[in-house]
Amino acid sequence: MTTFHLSILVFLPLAAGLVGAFLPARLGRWLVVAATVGVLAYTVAMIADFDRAAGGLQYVTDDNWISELGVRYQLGVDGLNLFLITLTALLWVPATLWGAVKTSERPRLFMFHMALAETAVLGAFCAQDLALFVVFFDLMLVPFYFLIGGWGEGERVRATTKFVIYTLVGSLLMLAGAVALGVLAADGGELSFSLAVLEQRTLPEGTQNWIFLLFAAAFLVKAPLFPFHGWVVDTYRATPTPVLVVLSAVLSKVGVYGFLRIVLPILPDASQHYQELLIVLAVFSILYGSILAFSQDEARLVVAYSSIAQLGFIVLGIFSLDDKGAQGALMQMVNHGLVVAPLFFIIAVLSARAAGSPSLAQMGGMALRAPVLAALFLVVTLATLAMPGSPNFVGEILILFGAYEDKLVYGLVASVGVALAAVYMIRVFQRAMHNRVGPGAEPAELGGLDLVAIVPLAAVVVALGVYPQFLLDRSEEATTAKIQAAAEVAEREQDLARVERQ
Amino acid sequence: MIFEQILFFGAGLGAIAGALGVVLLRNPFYSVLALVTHLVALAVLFLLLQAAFIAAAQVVVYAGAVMVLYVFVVAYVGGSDEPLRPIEGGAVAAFGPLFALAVFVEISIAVLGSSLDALGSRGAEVSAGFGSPAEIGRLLLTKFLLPFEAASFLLLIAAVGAVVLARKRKGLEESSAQDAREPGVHGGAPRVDEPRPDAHGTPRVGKPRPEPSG
Amino acid sequence: MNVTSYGWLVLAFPLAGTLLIALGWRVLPGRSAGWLGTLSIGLSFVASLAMLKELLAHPEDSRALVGTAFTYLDTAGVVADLSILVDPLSVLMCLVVSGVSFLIHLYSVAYMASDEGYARFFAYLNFFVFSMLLLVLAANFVLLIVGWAFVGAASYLLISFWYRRRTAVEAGIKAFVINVIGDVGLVVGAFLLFDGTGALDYVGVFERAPEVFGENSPQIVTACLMILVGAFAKSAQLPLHTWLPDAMEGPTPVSALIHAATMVTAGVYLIARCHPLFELAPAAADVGAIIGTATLLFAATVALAATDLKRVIAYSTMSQIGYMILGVSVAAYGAGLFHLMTHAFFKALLFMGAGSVIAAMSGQQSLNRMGGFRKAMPFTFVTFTIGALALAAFPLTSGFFSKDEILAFTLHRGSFYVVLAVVGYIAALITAFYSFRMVFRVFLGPTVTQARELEQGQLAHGEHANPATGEEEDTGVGFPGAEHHIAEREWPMKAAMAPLALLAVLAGTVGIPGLTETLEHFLEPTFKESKFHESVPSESAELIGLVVGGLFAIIGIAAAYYYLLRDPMLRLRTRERFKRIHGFLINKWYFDELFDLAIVRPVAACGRFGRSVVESAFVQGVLVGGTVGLVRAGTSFARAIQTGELRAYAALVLMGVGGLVLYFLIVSS
Amino acid sequence: MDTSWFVVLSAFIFCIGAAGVMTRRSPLVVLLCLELMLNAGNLALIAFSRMLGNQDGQVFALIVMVVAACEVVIGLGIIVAMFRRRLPIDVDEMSELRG
Repeated sequence: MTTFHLSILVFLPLAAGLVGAFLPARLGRWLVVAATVGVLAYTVAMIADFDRAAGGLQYVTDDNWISELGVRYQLGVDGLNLFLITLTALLWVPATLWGAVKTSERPRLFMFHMALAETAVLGAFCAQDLALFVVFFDLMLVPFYFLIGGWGEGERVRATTKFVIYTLVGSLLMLAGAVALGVLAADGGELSFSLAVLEQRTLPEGTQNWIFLLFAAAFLVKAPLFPFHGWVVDTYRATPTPVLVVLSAVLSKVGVYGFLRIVLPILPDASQHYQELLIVLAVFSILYGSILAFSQDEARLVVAYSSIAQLGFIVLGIFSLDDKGAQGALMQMVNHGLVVAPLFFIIAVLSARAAGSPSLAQMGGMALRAPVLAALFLVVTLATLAMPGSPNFVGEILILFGAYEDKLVYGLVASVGVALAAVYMIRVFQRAMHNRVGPGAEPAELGGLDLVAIVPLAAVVVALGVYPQFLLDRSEEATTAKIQAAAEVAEREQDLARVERQ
Repeated sequence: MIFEQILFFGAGLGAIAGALGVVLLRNPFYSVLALVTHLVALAVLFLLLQAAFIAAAQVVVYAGAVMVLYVFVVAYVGGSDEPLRPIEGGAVAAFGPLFALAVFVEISIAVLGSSLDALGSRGAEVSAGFGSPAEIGRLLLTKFLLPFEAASFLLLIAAVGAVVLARKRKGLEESSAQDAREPGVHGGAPRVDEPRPDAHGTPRVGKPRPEPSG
Repeated sequence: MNVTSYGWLVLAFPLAGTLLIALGWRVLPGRSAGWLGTLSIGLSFVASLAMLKELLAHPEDSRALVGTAFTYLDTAGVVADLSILVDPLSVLMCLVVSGVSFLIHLYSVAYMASDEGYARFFAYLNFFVFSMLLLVLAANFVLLIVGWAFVGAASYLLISFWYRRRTAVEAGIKAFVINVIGDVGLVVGAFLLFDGTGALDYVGVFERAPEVFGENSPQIVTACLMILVGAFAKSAQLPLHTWLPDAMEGPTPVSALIHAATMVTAGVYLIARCHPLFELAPAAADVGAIIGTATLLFAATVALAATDLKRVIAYSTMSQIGYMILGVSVAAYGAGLFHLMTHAFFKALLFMGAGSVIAAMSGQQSLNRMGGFRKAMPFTFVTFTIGALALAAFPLTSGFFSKDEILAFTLHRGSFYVVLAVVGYIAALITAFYSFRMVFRVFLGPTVTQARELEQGQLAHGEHANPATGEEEDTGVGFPGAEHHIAEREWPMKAAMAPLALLAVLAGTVGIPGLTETLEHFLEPTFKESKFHESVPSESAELIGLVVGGLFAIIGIAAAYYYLLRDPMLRLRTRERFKRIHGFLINKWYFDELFDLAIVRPVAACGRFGRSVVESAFVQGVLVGGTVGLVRAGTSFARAIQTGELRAYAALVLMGVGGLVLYFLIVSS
Repeated sequence: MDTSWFVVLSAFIFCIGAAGVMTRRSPLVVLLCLELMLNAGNLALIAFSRMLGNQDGQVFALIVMVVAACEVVIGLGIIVAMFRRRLPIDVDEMSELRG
């Protein structure tokens, strides 16, 4: 086991972005792309080196940061975030590449913001100190604000405003929650925000409950789940493609990741207390997202609502408070990122072929002149609707198994979402690729850039579908450990209820 | 002792007078001169406080160099008499002097009512070299090396910034050529090439306020 | 090489074929893609034969072997390997699937020759065979579901193969969605089994199930019902059958392979595979039997009235699968699988013949326009008639033995099963009638123009209209191909149909009661644990059944002859007289309309409601609007302070300083 | 002299400066008033430094002078630039940052 310096991983993109900002535009943007490739290579090496037998964190960085407040600069990797970091690294490569080629306005600034965003997301995934997590979590907002506002399409100002207000309100609530958590957990003793320390300290259930709500608000907005998804439609419409790819594929995962990393282990009683509420929200999101996805005409919005449904599945898995569900949720986080990214690239390609129109009604019949596009689209579509054999199926089956375990009824209702996903996804595929050529459509095959962006992602999807154990094996220990406390509480409650009934 | 008191009150009154002069005199040129008076008076107070080096620096650098800069700019821009008009800055600003007075009263109460005994004393016993250039120099190069370097860097940046701000720009050369031809009416030449709405929405064609040149 | 390595080979050949054709679609010249696909399936069939040989070398009590490639899934107690189970049942299925697939590939090499999507067609077809073999070889429920969904996807792709046809695309979606419903059912069923037994592999589940579940305990019954949902969706049983008739939008070889011979019988295989569970849950098995019977009657009646040649065969498929489901549900596993095999032969044959006729009609499928093809297409006529005889269970054909064995077993079970058997016999009569309705209307009767031209050696080409709607075809794309191919002119088609015709006649010999019970004997190791294993109808009872069945078949054929050929006006008169019933049958008992009313419209309405009311009023109005309003109120206050007036800012700062000092003064005093 | 004298004097000068910032409209004079306030701060720094017998305060006074010099340079630079662009030299006129 060699030592990997996570700080290098986290700050490499930012450094490249800063240097690139001062280089000539052509050079600068490729520097950022090279940095993202470097980050990817670094994470791949890390996976190869990752010791799956050893429990707990690996490659830990632990330094004093603000010692007066007990805030430490703590980074670490375990099975929980290993693949989310990989997902981030993997998706930023095509996103920056796409941005580097297609952005003509202020390209260096664009690339700088992309680089900053990667640093922020990687930091949020790596952070093992609550305060550090909050810092990175809020830092994510900055580049996305500029990226959407500066390079967006259509009603970008409106979209940016909504996006920022929603996430900022969530973030502020979480900040309050984090401070309260640190202070109240210290109980007059030494202040610490280290997650490992906070896990050891217990809070009374009443305190846990309101702190839980603060965190949940931030994470659910980020995810988003019904009814916190008001920002989604405008944002998904306005965001430029490469930004949307990482926004939808990675950013949304930071929220649900927060549940696993922070909320469940530190606030186990509250997690149990609000389990039912979260599950109801999740199931409702699944149905609501699916049904709305079914009735959209814009391809992006179909994917937007399907994401709400997918995130619903993930939250359902987490709050089943069962190790199967949690493993499935983690798997599904990675899978959703992996399929949504190529989907958005493909949609961008499609609307370019349909005279820039986002409407499905303008598309159609593209499969004939673009068989490669059709094949890739098919693979991604089938994976999105969790076709057995795809990694998404493994994720969903684990989630459903976890949900059936204690919450059979909710699980069964959620299963309806699986069937609905088939309807809306295959509908998108069919309306874009099949039938006669749409009124505005000019079928043409994928270009080189499109292939470079989409093919590797599709290949990873297929590979993960053939061998999902690769991920599950490495993450099992960490995930199980994270939900253990909450699962124990839930079990205790159930025993109590059983005794009472008798 | 008496001598010290006389010196304090003398210099103190001088400083206050200078300060009031800065604020109350209408012509900026006189204001600058008042400030010079104020600074020199302060230098005397610094000497009283055994800060010889600072006093010297105050006179040489501040009252000397910096104020000369002011004088130049006033001469260039043209100091104009302006009426004291506190109202236009909004209701809040109208009460500005009142707030200032309130703060003064508060600080006075704080100082006089403080239980800090040392305030009522002359202060700690100090060695003869206290505040001497040697002592300050030693501190600057040892304990405060980093702030010292930072300050020098700051000065450098400020110098560069001033050059950038005050240099001639392309779009302005035309009008400055005009300037040279009609020195008497500088500022009055209308800029017809680029009418721009000002903050109140009316297009600004020329300089709205006929400020007399100095 | 041991048995399981042959099993892996069986899977590997079609997969390799798929990949080769898919990646080389641009460079494969002429018919080479087709030959490549045929070759890979042929090799797969050879590997299946080798597997059979190896398996027979094992002693009878150890003829169930599991081969594992790697761990697919092992987390949090959920374990599923990528493993195959080779036992007599899966070997039989492999043989049938790869054998019939091989012949259909061969047929397609010629039949699809002028189609633009030639390589794509064979890539899909090979992928289908791979998926189907995966389905039958899977050793655990997870892999089963994977294969299950893969065949569904392949079926979707092939139904929508001519994707410029609106009808084809819609049919594809319908099939896909109903198949996904089946998948979900299977997932739920698999969980219920996992919950009880803690295992997902067949061996583990079947071993532990009797210990964990009591007979007819709610959990096992629910699990079996959920498995039945999966089986019904795939096998087009009521009420999840509506996709199958529409699936006839696909090219005819697809109908032959997927929607007749192989995929649709997966439900039968599944029930046979899970027989230990169904025997623990007789209630669920009874549901299967009843639904199977209902379907076989329903489909047979609809087939009476349908006029689209392929749809008639499709309804007959549903009906025949109903028999199989009935068979395996009443524990007549051997009989059910026997019928599965013979049905695969004669139904594939019927579809191939139908394809040939449709090609001669240059794409038209309506029986009303056909007639008199006997002389023009002698080979097709003979083979189609053989297929129809087998379907009608004419004495001594293969269908005769297999169908009657199912009914004999059902009768033997007594109680209400007798009713089911009686319904089965009545449907057999109808079956004989409608199968010969096809023969008579296509090959005999008044000769149509196309047939007359063909007799003079002229095959009609062109005329691109959608047979279902009459819509003008989008001709620029080259599929369906401009040229048509009939069996009389293409040797690969003949080569594919001849063996099937032979098998349709002779396959019955592996299961003649009391004489040759080879198949039953071969399958014995799989089903010997069954509690109905010893309970078989006596030979005399089976023989009586055979005689009755044979009589029914002959009566049915005779009735068809009388009704259609002797007195053609009678047909019109009856239709006039029983207009209501005819309309009811033509509209397929109004199932499509029912679904539309009960499911599609409510969901669409929910979507509209969600979009217009919830999304715009609640989410955008209340939530977003409320938030925006709050923020706007806050910012307008902040904006009022931001006057841009420097002096005001200074005053504010000073005010702040004053306030702070005041605060400290108050605190310290 | 007691330290408190110096401190009160410093406060007084500070408040005069602050009042000046708020009443004068010429940016030049506003800058001058800022100088007043900074100097008041310096006086307090030095007074306390004397009181504690610690020369750190004097060093900081020096740094404050540096900062003041920088501010003057930049401020005057801006005024000169404004003048060249024919903008009004009046803080009330410059309210483009209005929210």
